[in-house]
Amino acid sequence: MKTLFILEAMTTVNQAILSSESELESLDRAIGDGDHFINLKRGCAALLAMHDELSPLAPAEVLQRMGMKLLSTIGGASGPLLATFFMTLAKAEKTSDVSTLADIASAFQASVDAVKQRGKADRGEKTMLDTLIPVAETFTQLTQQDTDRLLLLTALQQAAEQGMQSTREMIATKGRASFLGERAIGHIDPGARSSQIIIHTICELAKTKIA
Amino acid sequence: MKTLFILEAMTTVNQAILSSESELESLDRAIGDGDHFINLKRGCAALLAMHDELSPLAPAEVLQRMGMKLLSTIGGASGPLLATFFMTLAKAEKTSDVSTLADIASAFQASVDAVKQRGKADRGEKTMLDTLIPVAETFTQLTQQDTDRLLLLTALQQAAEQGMQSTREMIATKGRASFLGERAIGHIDPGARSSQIIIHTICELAKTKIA
Amino acid sequence: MKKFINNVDDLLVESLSGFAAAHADLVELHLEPHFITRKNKAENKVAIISGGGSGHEPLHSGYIGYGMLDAACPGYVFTSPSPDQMLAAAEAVHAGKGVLFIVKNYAGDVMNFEMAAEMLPFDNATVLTSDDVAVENSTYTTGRRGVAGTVIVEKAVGSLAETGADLAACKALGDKVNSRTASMGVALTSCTVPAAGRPTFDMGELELEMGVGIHGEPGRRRESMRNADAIVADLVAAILEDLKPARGTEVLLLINGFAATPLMELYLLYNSAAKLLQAQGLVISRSLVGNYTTALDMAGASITVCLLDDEIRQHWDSPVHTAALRWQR
Amino acid sequence: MKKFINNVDDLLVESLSGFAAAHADLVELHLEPHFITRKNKAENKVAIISGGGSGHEPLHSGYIGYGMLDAACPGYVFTSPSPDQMLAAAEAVHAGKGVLFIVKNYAGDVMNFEMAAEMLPFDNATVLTSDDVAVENSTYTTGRRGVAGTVIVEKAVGSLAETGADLAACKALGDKVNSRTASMGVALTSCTVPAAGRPTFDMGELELEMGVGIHGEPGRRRESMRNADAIVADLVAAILEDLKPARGTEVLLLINGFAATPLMELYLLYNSAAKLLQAQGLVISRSLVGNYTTALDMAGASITVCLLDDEIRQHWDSPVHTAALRWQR
Ligand SMILES: Nc1ncnc2c1ncn2[C@@H]1O[C@H](COP(=O)(O)OP(=O)(O)O)[C@@H](O)[C@H]1O
Ligand SMILES: Nc1ncnc2c1ncn2[C@@H]1O[C@H](COP(=O)(O)OP(=O)(O)O)[C@@H](O)[C@H]1O
Ligand SMILES: [Mg+2]
Ligand SMILES: [Mg+2]
Ligand SMILES: [Mg+2]
Ligand SMILES: [Mg+2]
Repeated sequence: MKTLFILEAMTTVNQAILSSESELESLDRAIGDGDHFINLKRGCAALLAMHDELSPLAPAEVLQRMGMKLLSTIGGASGPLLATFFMTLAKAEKTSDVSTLADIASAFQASVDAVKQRGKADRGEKTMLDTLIPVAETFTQLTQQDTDRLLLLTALQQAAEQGMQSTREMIATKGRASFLGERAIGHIDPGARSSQIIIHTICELAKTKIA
Repeated sequence: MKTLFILEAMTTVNQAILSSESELESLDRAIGDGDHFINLKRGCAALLAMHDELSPLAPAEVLQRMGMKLLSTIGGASGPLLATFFMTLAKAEKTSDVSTLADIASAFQASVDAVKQRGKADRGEKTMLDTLIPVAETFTQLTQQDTDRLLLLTALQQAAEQGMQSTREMIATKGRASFLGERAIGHIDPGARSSQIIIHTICELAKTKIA
Repeated sequence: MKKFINNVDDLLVESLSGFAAAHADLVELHLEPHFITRKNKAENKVAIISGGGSGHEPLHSGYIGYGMLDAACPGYVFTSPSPDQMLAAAEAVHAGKGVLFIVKNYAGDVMNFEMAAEMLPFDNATVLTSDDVAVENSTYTTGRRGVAGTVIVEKAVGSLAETGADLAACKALGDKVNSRTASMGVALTSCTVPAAGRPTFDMGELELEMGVGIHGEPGRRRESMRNADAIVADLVAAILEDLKPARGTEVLLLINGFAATPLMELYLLYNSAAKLLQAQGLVISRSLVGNYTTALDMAGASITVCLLDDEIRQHWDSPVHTAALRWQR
Repeated sequence: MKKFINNVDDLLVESLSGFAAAHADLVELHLEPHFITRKNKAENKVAIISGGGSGHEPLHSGYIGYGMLDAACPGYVFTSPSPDQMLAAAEAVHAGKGVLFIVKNYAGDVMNFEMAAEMLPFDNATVLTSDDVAVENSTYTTGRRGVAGTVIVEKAVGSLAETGADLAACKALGDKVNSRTASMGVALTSCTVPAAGRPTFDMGELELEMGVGIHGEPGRRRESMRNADAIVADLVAAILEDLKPARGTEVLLLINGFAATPLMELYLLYNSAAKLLQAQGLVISRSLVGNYTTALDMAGASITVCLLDDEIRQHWDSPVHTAALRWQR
């Protein structure tokens, strides 16, 4: 990963989150406490404000600082989880050169595993992991098969979309929505949706770089 | 005054007050605190509950007990004022035989004077006195002129109606509405209206006894 | 109207019963006539009695106890209590040094307490509280309303009475505190009198009522919703215009919630008001923030400023042990 | 949405500033990261730190002071604070005997406090409060939510820490109180998160939400409005089904307002709940009625029952001096 790409992704993701305000807000109002959008917005704003500080740094340092910043600005359930994701990515960047797609896939997988640990959660519990886990799996599989970049990115987007959609019919067993029992059925999990938006946006951006 | 008439009046006035619920309530909501109807209703109910206790008693005793009961059940501004009215009527009954119309007129006048004193108020201050004072004056005048009973009763009703209506354009200088200044203009005073209802109802009842 | 009640007629007695049960160490409830007394009858002190319509809780029952009131007479919601209540309460708590009534200045309260005072077989005096500067105190009106400043009067007088001071001294301190205290309130919503079943006044989604009374009486003017600093600036200006305190004056600042306004917002109002007072050179040496004189379920708040002196500060600081105010004990 | 605010982004800091200014004798405010500490650093005791999303005032800042908390970490409205706040607070108040975190059981709070605990260079332990019986505690869920019972945990643990007890003892008492405490709430209206600007859920004029959470999370079921006794009967039944107290057990009864419910109604609820508990042979020996764990501007209330024993009663009764709970000092 390149710092430039990370920073560009940061800006685009911020825009994508901002333009999903009403949707994210109403998802978290329905099965949570209504603040998921605000939390993400605060985190994104804090990251954007670091842009100039980050741009000269190496990717590992960039990701680590982003994680720490998210940790101290988002709060809530999503704060430590997203922070853990970034900080694990940073660790991967630091320990080995993450250059091939397979490297990225395995760093991504490690980060998702760290999120699972932090949240004591797994697939099927109606959380952001229902987006992240299938994406990680697809990523690993398709890079092993040496798939075309464009197809890969599209497949990741599809995995995210399907994972996110799959939360609709789930009962939540982690997070705030778990207090609802059956009443959570019929609503997409806000964290699953925001993760999907982030992945979708980054993949779109990556597609423009393929040329 | 006869005990029988007083008790009959009590019952009829209760009905009249009950059927003015929404009007009295909204008048006191507009320039007071909204409880005038409830206060009167509570007072009336307490009086009605005394019916059997009162019926064997002499008028002076009946009026005195009614006054004490109103004093302890209505509360608010109207409680002590109406109680004072009844207790002064009782005093008149006790000290002299109130039998002629002129006697009643002078007892009525004395009671209105007592209310003025208790409330430190006079005509033109947008209170129940704007109903009571003109009624007392008309009563005294017409009994001095020895008017026909039916005409007298109608004249009292008219005086009450005009007095009540006159409060609409007044600024209040006593009671809760005085806090409003100019904003009280355009609203009839709730106490003026309830007094007018009471007087109107008693006069109607008295008319049926003329035959 | 959604309220936790069983039926409107029983609301008052059920609520009083709950209050008395929850604070059985402090108070005793008497019914028909309704009044509440301090648990352990004080000896050889002026009996301090207050009362008024219900719906302003914790006023007045919440202030019964050591260092404040000896008894309170709760009327029905927003309706002054009747003289028989005051007479029975006085009979129960008088302790040889007379009775001081603390009465908020409303026609109904004044007349009912006055009739009680006339019938009372003991020495008595009355302090009328009238701190609401929303009411322009022109000569032709009933005068200002008594609102949240009443709490400060009750605290100070209750403290003095505890020292064995006589009736005249208690009355004098009450009048002094009242004259040095000014309040003004603002409503964001109406209240709903339970028996009426619907809001006392209509209020648009973007309106506020500046100078509202604690019974939902309309105030000085209806305005468009503004930010907190702007609202506070108007309230503080009206209060200071009335009190005209010299720079350097020590004050007590009370931010009072009308019931439905969260503590978070009340503290924000405190922050805003404190800055303005300090900018005027005033020294805020005592503070109170919370629901102390409420207006049923109204969203809104009032600001009260009391000009302290050594005597008032001392009586504010002295020990108090009641359901709603408690310190040093 | 009508609230006393200037702008949504400044609400928290302005409110905290007002709190700190109004209680300058008790607390000190630190910003970026935000935390509030007890004024006079305690010596040689376990540091008790709590925190959580804002909007539940007086929880937790209102419980900082002698006999309760050493520090509190306020998050944004309904959003768990972040680890940097806990780390800075712990750094400021630790006094050689370790740090005990008191955390309401929500995924966000748990994870943020957990990360702080992992990074903390001192001995530490955590008490998770989970008194809300509205949540069926089946094995596959996150477990119950921590609600108003947290106040009792904080009071007891704070009292024990004041005696110089060690970290393990404080943690053990906290866990014990939590296990003996059960709560359930009901909402009559939604709350409105300021940044969202509109109610978290829609509620009909004649509906109530039984088992609501203090963030406006939906509860067990939506119901038609009923009278207070019927509502209380359901809440008390759920609580007793969980606690299964023997007849004769001594209990503390807390009626907690969610912010917009008048004291008059809370006392009526107390009256109703107390009768039911007594009918079950329970002895209500301690009571608390008021807004102690709120849900922004929600109208509603919760009932909490804590099974007392000599140890818990003693730590409940011991002196406490905070902004929101104060006695014997
Ligand atoms: N234990 C967990 N593991 C993974 N994700 C979780 C967990 N708990 C909550 N989440 C995710 O966090 C999201 C909620 O985030 P947010 O609204 O920002 O925090 P909060 O729930 O504290 O208000 C949920 O929609 C869910 O996707
Ligand atoms: N000082 C007074 N003198 C005469 N009548 C008064 C006075 N003050 C109030 N009133 C009357 O009392 C009425 C209000 O009665 P009510 O609503 O029962 O009591 P409250 O104003 O205490 O709520 C007013 O409409 C007015 O007619
Ligand atoms: Mg959320
Ligand atoms: Mg009235
Ligand atoms: Mg009234
Ligand atoms: Mg949250």
